[in-house]
Amino acid sequence: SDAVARYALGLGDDALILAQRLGEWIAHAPELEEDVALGNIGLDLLGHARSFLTYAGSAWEKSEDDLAYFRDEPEFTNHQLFERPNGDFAHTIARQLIASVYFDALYGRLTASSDPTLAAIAAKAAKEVAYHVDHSVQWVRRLGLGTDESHRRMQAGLDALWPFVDELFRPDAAIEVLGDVAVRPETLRDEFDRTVPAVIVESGLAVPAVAPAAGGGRAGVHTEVFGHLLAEMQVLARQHPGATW
Amino acid sequence: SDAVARYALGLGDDALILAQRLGEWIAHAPELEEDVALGNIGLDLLGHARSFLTYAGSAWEKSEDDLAYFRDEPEFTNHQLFERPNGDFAHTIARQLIASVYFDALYGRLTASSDPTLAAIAAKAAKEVAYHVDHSVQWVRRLGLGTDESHRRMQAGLDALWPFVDELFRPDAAIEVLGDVAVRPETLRDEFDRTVPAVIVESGLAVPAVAPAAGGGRAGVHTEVFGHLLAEMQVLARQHPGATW
Amino acid sequence: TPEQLEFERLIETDSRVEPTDWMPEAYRKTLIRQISQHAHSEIIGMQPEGNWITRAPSLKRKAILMAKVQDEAGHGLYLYSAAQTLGISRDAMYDQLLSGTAKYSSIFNYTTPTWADMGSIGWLVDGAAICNQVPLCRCSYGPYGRAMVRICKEESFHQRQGFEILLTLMRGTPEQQRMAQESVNRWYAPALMMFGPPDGESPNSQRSMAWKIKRFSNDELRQRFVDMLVPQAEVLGVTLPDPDIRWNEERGHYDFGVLDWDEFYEVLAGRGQANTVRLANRRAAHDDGAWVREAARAYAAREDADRSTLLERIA
Amino acid sequence: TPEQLEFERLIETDSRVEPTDWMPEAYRKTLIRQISQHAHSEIIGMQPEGNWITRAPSLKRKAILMAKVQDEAGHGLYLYSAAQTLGISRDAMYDQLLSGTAKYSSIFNYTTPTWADMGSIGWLVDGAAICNQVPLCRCSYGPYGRAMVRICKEESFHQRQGFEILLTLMRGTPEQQRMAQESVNRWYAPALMMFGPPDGESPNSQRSMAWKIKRFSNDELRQRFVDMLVPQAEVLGVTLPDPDIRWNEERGHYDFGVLDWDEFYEVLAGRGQANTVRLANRRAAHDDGAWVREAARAYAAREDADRSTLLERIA
Repeated sequence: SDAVARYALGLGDDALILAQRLGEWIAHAPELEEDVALGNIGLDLLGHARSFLTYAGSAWEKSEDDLAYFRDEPEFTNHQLFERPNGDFAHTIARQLIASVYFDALYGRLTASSDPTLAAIAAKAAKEVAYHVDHSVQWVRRLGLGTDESHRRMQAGLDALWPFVDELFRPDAAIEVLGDVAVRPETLRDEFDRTVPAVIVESGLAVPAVAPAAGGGRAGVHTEVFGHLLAEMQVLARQHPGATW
Repeated sequence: SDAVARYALGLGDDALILAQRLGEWIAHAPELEEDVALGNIGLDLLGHARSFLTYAGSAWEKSEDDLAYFRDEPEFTNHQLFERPNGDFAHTIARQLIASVYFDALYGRLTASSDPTLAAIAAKAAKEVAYHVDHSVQWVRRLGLGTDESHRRMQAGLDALWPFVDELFRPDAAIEVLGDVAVRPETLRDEFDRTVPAVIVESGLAVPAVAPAAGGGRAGVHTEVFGHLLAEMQVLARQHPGATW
Repeated sequence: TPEQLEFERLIETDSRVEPTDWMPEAYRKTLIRQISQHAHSEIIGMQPEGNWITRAPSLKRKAILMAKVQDEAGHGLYLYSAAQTLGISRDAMYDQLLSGTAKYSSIFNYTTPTWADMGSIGWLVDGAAICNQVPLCRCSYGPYGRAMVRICKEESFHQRQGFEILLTLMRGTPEQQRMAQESVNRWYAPALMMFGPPDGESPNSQRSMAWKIKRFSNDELRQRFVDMLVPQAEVLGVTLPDPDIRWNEERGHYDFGVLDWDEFYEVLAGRGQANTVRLANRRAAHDDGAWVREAARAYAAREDADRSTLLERIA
Repeated sequence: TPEQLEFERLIETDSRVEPTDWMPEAYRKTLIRQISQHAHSEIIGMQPEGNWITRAPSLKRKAILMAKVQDEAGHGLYLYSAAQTLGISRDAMYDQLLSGTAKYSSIFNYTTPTWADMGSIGWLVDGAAICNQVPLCRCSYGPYGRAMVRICKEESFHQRQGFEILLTLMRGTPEQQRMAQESVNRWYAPALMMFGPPDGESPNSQRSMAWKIKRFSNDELRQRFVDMLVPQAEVLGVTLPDPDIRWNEERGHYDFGVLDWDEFYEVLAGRGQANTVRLANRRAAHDDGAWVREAARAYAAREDADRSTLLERIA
C-alpha cells in the first residue's frame, strides 16, 4: 500500500543518505583500516537502502534509481541527522554512534513486522548494524579517553550532532496507522537512552545538554547542506535521463 | 572571430572559476575583514568573467549564462590553477598570489590589445587586480613571518599550488595566430619570475622545487575536483532549462 | 546632576547623544545590547544567503548575491564600531555571540532550501528590517543613528533586489512560480514576528521609546509592514498566507490574522531549524581561523619592534 | 655456504622461499621494493576511482565501486603484511610513500574526468595488472605468491565489472558511447605501458627472472595483454586507438604500434596529470588523521597499563 511504501521510503532514505556521506570518507580516513571499516559500513547501509527503496518503488512502479536520482530535495524523507556533514573523524563517529544504535533498535523490532518484506530486510540489516554499533562504541571510547585533543573533538562532535537526535524518536501520524507493520519511533527512545548516554559517560564525556533542532526530515524539510549533497549525488544520472548504466 | 572568442572564453573561464572558489569562502573566513576582502576580490573576478564571457558569446550568439551553465567539463578552458580547492587560508592565499600576479601581468599587457573590447575589459580589470596583488602579498608576508604554524601552512600552500604555475605560461598555438589581439603567455613569465619568488623569499619562505603538472586546462583537461565544482555551480540552472532568473 | 539634566535636554529636544556625553548606565547598556545584537544578526545573516552563492542560477544573480552577503559583513563591522563607542570591545561582543550569551535575530534560524528564499529574504526579511530601522536613523544615540542611515540605504537596495527575484520567478515557468509562492508561505509569518512580541508582552519597549532609541511600538511597525506588503504582493502575484488579511476602511489599515507565537518562542529558545548549526558554523570559522589571526598579531608585533629598533638607531 | 645452496635449490626446484629461510640481501631488497610498490599502488589507486563514488549514476554501480575501492585498501593492507615478513615495518614503507622516495604505479597519475573511466580502469588497468600478477602467484617468495593468489581472484572480478560498465555504455545512448570510446582512447596506451619499458631498457628484469620473482619479460606480458584485448574490444564495439593493430598469422599474435615512451617518462618524472595531487591527498589524509591515531595509541597504552595493574593486584 502507499502508506507502507512511504514508510519504506523513509527508512531507505535514511540509509541511502548516510551511505552517501560515508562514501565521501573513502581514501581520506585516518588509517587504512578505517578506509576499509567505513567503506564496509557504507556498503551495508547502501544495501539496506536498495532493499527498502526497491520495496517502496514497487508500489509506485519506480526503480530504486528513479527514487534515488530523480526526486528533488523536498521529496527526500530522511531524518536530518543522516545528511549532516562528515566533519572530522570524531563528528563522523558521533553520527555513527547515534545512527547505529537507532538502526539497531529499529531493525531489531522491525524483524517482527507483520509485513514479511520489511521483516526480512530488517532481519538481514539487524545483523550488520550490530557490528556498526561495536565499531562506533569502540571509537567513542578511544577518542573520549585517548588524548586531550581527541577528547575535545569527540565532545564537540557529540554536541554538534545531538540536536538531531530528538527527531528520530518523534511520534509520526503516518506510522500510527500502520499498526504492526511499522515500529512507532517513540517506542525506541528507551533503548537509545539506556545505551548511548552510558557509552558517552563511560568514555569520560558529557551527554550534551543542547536544544533539539526543529527537524522535519520525514516531511521533506532538510538542513542547508542537503541540497549540495544531492547536487553531487544526482549530477551524472540527471545529465543522461533515461540512460542505463 | 571564432579565434578571438575562444581566447576571450579562456580568460573568462579563468576568472569565473576562481570567483566560484572564492565564493565558497564567504561566511567562513578567519575574520570579518577577510569575508569582505575575499568577497570583493571574488566579485571583481566575477565582473571580469562576465565581460569576457559576454564578449566570447557574442561570436556564437550565446549569453554569458549559456556559457557558464550549459557547457560540460571538457568545454571549460580555464587553467587548472583556478579550480584547485580552497584548502586552508594559506592555500587560498598561495593561489591568490600566483593568480593575481598572473592577471596583473596579463591585463597590463592586454590593455594594448588591437581588439578594442579586450583592451577595454583589461584596462578596467587591471586596476582591480593591482589591489588583489597587494592583498595576497601582504598575507604571504604575514603568514610567512607570523608564527611557526602559519609559516608551515604557507609553505605547504605554495608547495601544493606550484605545480600549476607552469601551465599559465606555456606557448599556445591558438594565441600565436592572434597577433596583436592577444598576449602570448610565455612573454608573461619574466614579470612573474621577477615578482613572485622575491615575495616568497622576503617572507622567509622557499620557492618550491616541484615538478609541474601536465596541465591542459585550455584544452578542457581538468583536475578531478572540477567535476564536483561544476555539479554544484550548474545544478539549479540545469534543473530549469530555458528559465529566466 | 547637571550632566543628567543635559542628557534629558538632549533627549527632549531630539538632539543626538554623543560618545563623550554623560549618559545613564541603563541607557548605555540598552544600546550596547541592541547594537551588538544588530551586528550579530548581520553576521549570522550571511549564512542563509551564503548557502546559495555557489549555486546562483545566473551570473548576474551570483554577483548581486555575493555583493549582498558582503554588505552584511560590512554592516556587521560598522555596527560593531558604533557599539565600541559605548566602551565595549569587538572581541567581547564577538565572544558573547559565539558563547551563545548574546542573541541575534531569530529569523536567521530559518533555512533556505530553495533559490526563491533569496527573494523572500530580500522582500520580506529586509523589508521588515527596513521598517524597523528607518525610525532608528533618528535614534537619540548619534553613532547608531548615523550608522543606520547608511545601512538603511543599502537595505532598501537589497529589498528591491529580493522583490525583483520573486517577480522574475512569478513571471517564469510554473515550477518557478510554485517555488516563489512556497517560499513566501514559509517566510511571511516569521518576518512579521521580527518586530517582536505584541506590545502588551514587550516590557522593555516603553523605556526605549522614552529614551528615543525606539520611535514606534512593535505592533505599530508590524501594521506598517503589512500595509506595505499587501499591494506589493498583488504586483508580484503571490498570495500572502493569511486568509484574514483585508482592508479595514475604518482604521485605514489592513487587518491581519493572529500569529502563532508559540513557534516564535520555540525558535527563540533554540529549537528552530538552524540555531545550533548557525552558531556551530560561526564557531568553526572562528576556530579554523585562529592560527591566521595569531599570525597577523605576531607579524604586527614584529613590525612594531622593527620600527622601534630603527627609530632608536636613528636617534 | 649451505644456506646459499639451500636457497638456490628452492629456486631451481620451483619451491617457495619462506620468511624464516636464508635469502640473499639483494633478493630481499628487490622483493621489499616490489611488494611495497605494489601496496602503494593499491592505496594511491583508490583515488581515481574514489573520485566517482559520490556521483555513481546508479545505486548498483555505487555499491560495486565502493566495494572495489575498499578491496584496494584491503589489498594494500595484505601486501604490506607480506612485505613485513621481509623485515620492514609498515610505517617505514608508508613514510617512503608519503615522502615520495618510494614509487607507485605511474598509471594512477592519470585522472578520471568521466564515469567511463570507471570502465576503462577496470577493463584496461586491472586487465594489465592481472596479466602482470597471474605469473606472480608462482613467485618464489611464499608470502607474496600467496597474497597474489587472493588478489588475482578479486582483480579478475574487477576487470569483469569494468568490462560490463563499458559494455553497458556502448549499448547505451550515443553520448554514452562517445564517453566510453573517449575514455578508452585515453587509457589504452598508459595501460600498455604498465608492463614497463621495452625489454632492452629494463635492466633489473633479468635478475628478477633468474630468481623466479618475475616469470615473463615486459614485452612478453604486453603482447599477451594486447592479444587478450583485441577480441574483447570487438565484443565491446570500441576501437583501440592504434591503427597498427593487426593479426600476424606468422607470429600467432597481434602486431601493434610503437608506444610514446616520452610521455611515460614524463609521468614517471612527476610531470603527469595528478602526481602531486595524489601524494598531497594521501598526505592530507595522513596528517588530518594524526590525532586519531595518537588517541588510539594513548588509549591502547592506558588499557595495557590498567590490565597490568589488575594482574598485579591479583598476584
